[in-house]
Amino acid sequence: MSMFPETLIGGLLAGTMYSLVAIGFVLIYKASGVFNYAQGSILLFAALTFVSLTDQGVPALVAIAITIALLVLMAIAIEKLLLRPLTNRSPMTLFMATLGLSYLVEAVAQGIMGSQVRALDLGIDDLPVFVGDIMISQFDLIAAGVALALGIGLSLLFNRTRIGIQLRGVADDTRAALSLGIDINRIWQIVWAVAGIVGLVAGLLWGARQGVQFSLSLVVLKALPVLIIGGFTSIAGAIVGGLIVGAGESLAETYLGPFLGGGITPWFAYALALVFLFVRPAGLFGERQIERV
Amino acid sequence: MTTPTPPALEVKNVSLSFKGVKAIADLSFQVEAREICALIGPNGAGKSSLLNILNGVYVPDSGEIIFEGEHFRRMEPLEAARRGIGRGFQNNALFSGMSVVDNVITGLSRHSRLTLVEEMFRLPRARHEERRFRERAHEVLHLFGLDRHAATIVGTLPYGVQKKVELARAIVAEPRMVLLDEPLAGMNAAEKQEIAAVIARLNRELHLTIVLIEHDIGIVLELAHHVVVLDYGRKLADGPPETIRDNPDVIAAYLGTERAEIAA
Amino acid sequence: MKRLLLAVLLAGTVFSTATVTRAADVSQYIPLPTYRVGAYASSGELWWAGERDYFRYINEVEGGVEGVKLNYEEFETEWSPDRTVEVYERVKAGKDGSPLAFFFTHGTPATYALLEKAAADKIPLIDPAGGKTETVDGTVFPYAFPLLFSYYSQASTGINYIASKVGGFEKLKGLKIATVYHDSAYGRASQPAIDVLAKKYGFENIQIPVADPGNEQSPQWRQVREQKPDWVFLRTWGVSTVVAIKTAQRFGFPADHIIGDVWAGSESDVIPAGKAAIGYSALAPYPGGTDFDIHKRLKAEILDKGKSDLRDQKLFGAVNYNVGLVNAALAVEALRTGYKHFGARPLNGEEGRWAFEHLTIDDARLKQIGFEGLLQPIKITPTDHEGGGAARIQSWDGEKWVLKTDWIKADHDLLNPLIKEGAAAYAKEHGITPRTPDTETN
Amino acid sequence: MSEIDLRIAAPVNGVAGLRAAGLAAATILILAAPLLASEYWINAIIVPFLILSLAGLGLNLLTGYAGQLSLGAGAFMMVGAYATFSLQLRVPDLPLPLALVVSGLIAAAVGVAFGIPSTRIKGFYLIVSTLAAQFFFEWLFLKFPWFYDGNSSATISLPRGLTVFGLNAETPHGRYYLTLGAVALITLLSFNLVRSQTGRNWMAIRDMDTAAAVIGVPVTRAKLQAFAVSSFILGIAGALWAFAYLGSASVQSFGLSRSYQVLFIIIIGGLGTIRGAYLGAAFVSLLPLALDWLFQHLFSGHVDAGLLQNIQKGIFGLLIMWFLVREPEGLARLLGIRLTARRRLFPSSQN
Amino acid sequence: MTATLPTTDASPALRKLLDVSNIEVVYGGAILAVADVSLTINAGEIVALLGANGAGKSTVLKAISGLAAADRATVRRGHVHFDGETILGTPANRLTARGIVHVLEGRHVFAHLTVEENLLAAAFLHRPGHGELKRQLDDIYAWFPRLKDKRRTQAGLTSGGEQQMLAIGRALLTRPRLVLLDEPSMGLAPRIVQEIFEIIVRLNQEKGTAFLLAEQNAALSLAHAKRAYVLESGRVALEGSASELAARDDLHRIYLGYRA
Repeated sequence: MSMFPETLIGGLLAGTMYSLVAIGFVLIYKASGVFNYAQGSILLFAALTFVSLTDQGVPALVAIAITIALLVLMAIAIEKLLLRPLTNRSPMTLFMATLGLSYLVEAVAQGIMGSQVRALDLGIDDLPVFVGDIMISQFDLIAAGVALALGIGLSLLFNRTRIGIQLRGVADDTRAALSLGIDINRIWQIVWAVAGIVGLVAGLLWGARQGVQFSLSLVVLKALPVLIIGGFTSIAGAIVGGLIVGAGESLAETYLGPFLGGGITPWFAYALALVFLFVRPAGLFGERQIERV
Repeated sequence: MTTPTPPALEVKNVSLSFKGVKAIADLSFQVEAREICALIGPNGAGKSSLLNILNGVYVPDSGEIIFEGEHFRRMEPLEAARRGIGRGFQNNALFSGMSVVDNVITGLSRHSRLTLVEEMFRLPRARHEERRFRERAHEVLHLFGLDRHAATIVGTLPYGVQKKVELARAIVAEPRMVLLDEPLAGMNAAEKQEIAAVIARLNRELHLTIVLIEHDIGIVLELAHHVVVLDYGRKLADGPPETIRDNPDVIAAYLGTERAEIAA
Repeated sequence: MKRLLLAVLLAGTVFSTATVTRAADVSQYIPLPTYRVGAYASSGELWWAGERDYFRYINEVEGGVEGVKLNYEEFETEWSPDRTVEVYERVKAGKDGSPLAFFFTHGTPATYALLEKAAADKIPLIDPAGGKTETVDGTVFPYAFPLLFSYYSQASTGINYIASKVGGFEKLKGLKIATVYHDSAYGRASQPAIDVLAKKYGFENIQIPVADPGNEQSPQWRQVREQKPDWVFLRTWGVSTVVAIKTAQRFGFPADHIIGDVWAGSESDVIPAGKAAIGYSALAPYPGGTDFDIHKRLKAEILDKGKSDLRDQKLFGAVNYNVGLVNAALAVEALRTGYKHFGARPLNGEEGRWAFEHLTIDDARLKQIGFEGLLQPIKITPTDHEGGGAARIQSWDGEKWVLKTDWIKADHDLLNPLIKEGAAAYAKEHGITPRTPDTETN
Repeated sequence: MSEIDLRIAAPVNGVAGLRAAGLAAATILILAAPLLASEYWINAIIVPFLILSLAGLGLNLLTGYAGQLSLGAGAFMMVGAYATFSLQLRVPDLPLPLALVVSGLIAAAVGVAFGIPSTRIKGFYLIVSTLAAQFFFEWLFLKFPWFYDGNSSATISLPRGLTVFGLNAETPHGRYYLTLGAVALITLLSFNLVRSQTGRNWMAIRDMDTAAAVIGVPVTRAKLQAFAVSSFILGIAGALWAFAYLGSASVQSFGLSRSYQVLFIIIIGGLGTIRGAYLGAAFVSLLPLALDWLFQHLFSGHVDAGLLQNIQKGIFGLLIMWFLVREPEGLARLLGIRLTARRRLFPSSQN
Repeated sequence: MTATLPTTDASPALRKLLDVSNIEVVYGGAILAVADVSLTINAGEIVALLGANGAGKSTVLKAISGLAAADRATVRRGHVHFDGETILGTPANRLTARGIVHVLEGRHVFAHLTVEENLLAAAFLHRPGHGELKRQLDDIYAWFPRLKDKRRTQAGLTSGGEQQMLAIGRALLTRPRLVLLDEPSMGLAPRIVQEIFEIIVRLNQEKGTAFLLAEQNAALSLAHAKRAYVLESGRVALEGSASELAARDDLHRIYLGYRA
């Protein structure tokens, strides 16, 4: 039986689901230096908005358009009311602010749209696909495709569009960007909006798999080790980190779990990340800061 | 200042680069014991990076450091402090949330012999050490005329005063050598004279070896026994101040080529 | 602004305790720790709707219980045991002149956390189909009531149902039954019972844990595929149930060979799983649906009059709504028993214990109160705080739960020694002398 | 507090007298509190508030003083609670106060182990280590029955109840005095510590770690000491939380949300101040109660209960953000400004 | 303290582009970096701002360009007028759109962007069309042929001189009327510095762009500027035409510290 390759491939594919969440983090961290804990709540908000709309009979495309519009508004509000007043504050303060934000977003999402678990059918039947005797999940395959497409799409956005180039400039050197007339506040709004849209995509995929419900916001906990392995600032890192965490978790639960009584996934990813950090303190794709004194 | 003793410090063929850009290229020079050695040169010449190597903050790509006869491929920050190398920083690296006296006492850290339990319960030894440290810190503060600022949180003080606190912190542990990165920057002329006088006294009375970076060449020429000129990561000149003042390369580096022609 | 904030803070904390007592009122105080916020709100919302609708029905249509009105009040806990403990502390002295007759914990972890406090305070903890299994033994745990369906009974009923599907207990021999469980105290609570059952019937017992929250279960179900069990007993909770059902489908394990436990058998566990859940069955001490008499009464008196707590009336009759109804009914019937004995006035904790220990709801009574088929006949005694131990089996057809069986009873003869043993060990450890109930039934 | 303290502040006699009087009044109030407060206040508000303050204090030493961000406060509390349980169960001769101290030491050892990465990893990357601790211990204490003595509910409670040297502390007053004693003693010790060389080393590392290393602060040792002391205090706080407040506990009592709660306490109260932990704990434990009360009285029955709860949660989130925007240095600073403003009235106390 | 020299070639026809009067700049509410500085720049003029390290040159530039705010520095006193309008408090990015661009000390190129992307990031400011964009890039490449060779290289990997050229080229793409240039010679080999200064002068002559050069290298600056101001400890110590200042001994004193 081809247990090992199947476990590995299954894990890799599942890992791309983590990457999807991590990418949203990376965008925001890179451009605005905020470690955005609220990414999970935004993901919940996006998926819940979409499903609430389609449940009301709104066509899917219109629902997506409305959801994106709301995410853009949210991004603008966050930038104006939270980021701007908190400019130059310590990263820890910003992090705590996003924790507060996550409370607010969750409350708004559940308060307005209710807390019932909703089904989300993307029309993907999750039936097994066999390659030889290796079983692969069709859904995971599609999710991996989406993650890849998103990665490519975002890199095109960053490398080919005017906004993208300016955005990378801001990420590299805020002060220089300011001196060249780049409107940093607008860039932040755009980045948060794009991260919201990435959250929507991730929310839809995760929602299709487990129903649209509160626990969607908990997927951030899966994204953290991914980020740490890949580095906070690299989209490629987020994807590779996701693959490593997915494969590592899957292999560990299968081969290590039985010796430890199972259920080791919640901490294993963190232990793995810790090992990676010892080798590379700024993640696989992160850059080491030179200390100037 | 010629002594038969071996040099206090020898920098030997040291090179350093950041992300492929050379900051220091094959640099060698010596600092005699008990001398004031000034490093001068334009911004970006690699002076601060050199001090950081001597303190162990940066690891050189190649070369070695010989301090009091011992050879180091790299220095560890704590090791440097233990061996008596003190340090003042360019952009005030004070502990901004702490009071002046606490900043200075922190400089005595490596002399502390207390255990956590002694500190928690303020056992006699802890009280004794605390009193000793505090007295020592106040002595040094007094030296710099900082007595009245002792309890002030350092972040709220004017820049010039902060520079003095930094100097006090660098010497409180009675190092054998101090590395000072622009100790006079941002001060007015009177303050500069005052600090320069303190530095000279430290050297004369405490027999401190001092390596300092300074842009005010007037003061450097007055204060230093020995000047090393860096430019673009290389050594441009090395010698007593009188010879440096008239060195055409130095004038060129400082005033630009044309000025050199004008001056010549 | 700051001053206002401080004022609010102060006022809030002072007034929340300094409630004025009005002696004239004789309503029975019933605090409800609830979770309308957070990860478990989807089931919570419906529970409270069921409980509140029933209490309101009793108050407004039946004029209270034996004339005593019920004064219920909610406290948000987000299903956190600590916050439930805090609520308990806040309410244990009662309110508006009414003592506390019992305390609904609304969650197994909270029951565990309060077990000893409540015993010391002499306040019955009510946790139907949950709680600590050993507390079925009322001689050691006079103030804990895991009513209706303990975790051991759940395991036993599940196995009994599988036996009926495979054609008898003797056919269990050699079968493989895997339990996929939420890796928590709740998830493991059935393990001792399953061990005993496996020994008795000779099936192979495979235990597969799923770590919280359980939103990725490929390794677990790959293991299921490897081991090829004949049946899976699913003891998950919250999102892990949905993911389990979907992942089972992906790994080719048929849904109609999965038996879900009580807390893996509501609409929110199957609807998000879509087609994958068709054919999935679950133990139902609280069957879903609106085909019960009580629903007709509530519809007429509460829902149609716009008095329901249910936000979305489509969910009327959902499993979790019915959980609320049944729990409320148990409380009401226990109070009724107490009022008949002590007189129609608010009961205190000791009286509440007496009331619950003498609660009997037979078929005739079930018919009267409109719970026939929704609630099993129940008889609590001082030695048996469970009092029922049966469930029906319901199966999901893609739209609704369909009841497949009548009440299937757990194998109490087999389980009781296990419970006694556990209770005795607890008694010894805590220096409790089990009471002899016969002498104190007054 | 000490001679040195007096020398620094050099207060005018009048101020010192005022302070001493205030201190005495506060002490009397604190000791007499059980006679004034209702049992409910003690059990449900004061005791948890004190324990949360202690936890906040523990985390503040690590995060506020030594600058090491931690999301694993819950884990170290958990270790303390489970260690106390094990000691009381397996070493019955050890009196509870000593068991608490030993449990604190065990938590400290665990803290050091999970603090080792801090010698190499900085800033946000460090949260991975503390989060690993959080999830690892949630798993460990649930997975192996030895830790909870095979109890079917996987919960722990003290086998002989809360007894301090033979005295039963199970009553509200007993809990109060036990907690108060522990909190007061540890606060005093922490106060001494942050004013000692170790405390200065921590702050130096927080403010500028490279410079600290260069001037001779033993950075690695000081960081690990911070982890040890912080975990020691958190461990004791965890044990008190489990046994003096909850009565019995499980891993859920120390989940990730507990870690966040403790972090909130110090951020809202004020990083790097001892009183910040108390102010923050008061804020975090009282605000939800106050909001709850307010909403019950204003809107109950008019607005859907679920919506009401969500509004409260949203307001809590908003208040946190508002606080960070308005006063990033926390309540302690806010109060500090008030106090110094008042002190300026005494002309000679500052120059 | 301030010694004013008669500016021999001051022609009244020149239009005042920038007018800084009596500014005082404070960092973090406490540290005084600039005590009292006044200066003017006429349209199309190269002005040098000289002084030793720490004299306050960079801070003056930041106060003009609006970047002081990003360093938590505030202008506590004085005015800055550009084209006759007050610009204090205007965000840096708006000022760039209005024609003031600041080339920061240490170059600050976007290290992870290619050379061309660095240029593009600046060129987008005025939303040019595709053809226009290409024309503008070609124009910059014509000025700095070295950049064209490295257009696909990550800017962080180019040499210091190339980075300086990139920083200037990039700034020019915002179509400025005034370029604030902070220490263009810093850490560069003399030959490269010479090359950069020659380009600056040509740019000034051909495009009419005004430059304010903050430099330590006095001789070099004075050789290329028209007028100069010398700062000492946050105040203007000397001002006048470049040629006259170059001939003065005071300058030598300030720079080499000879005591008269």
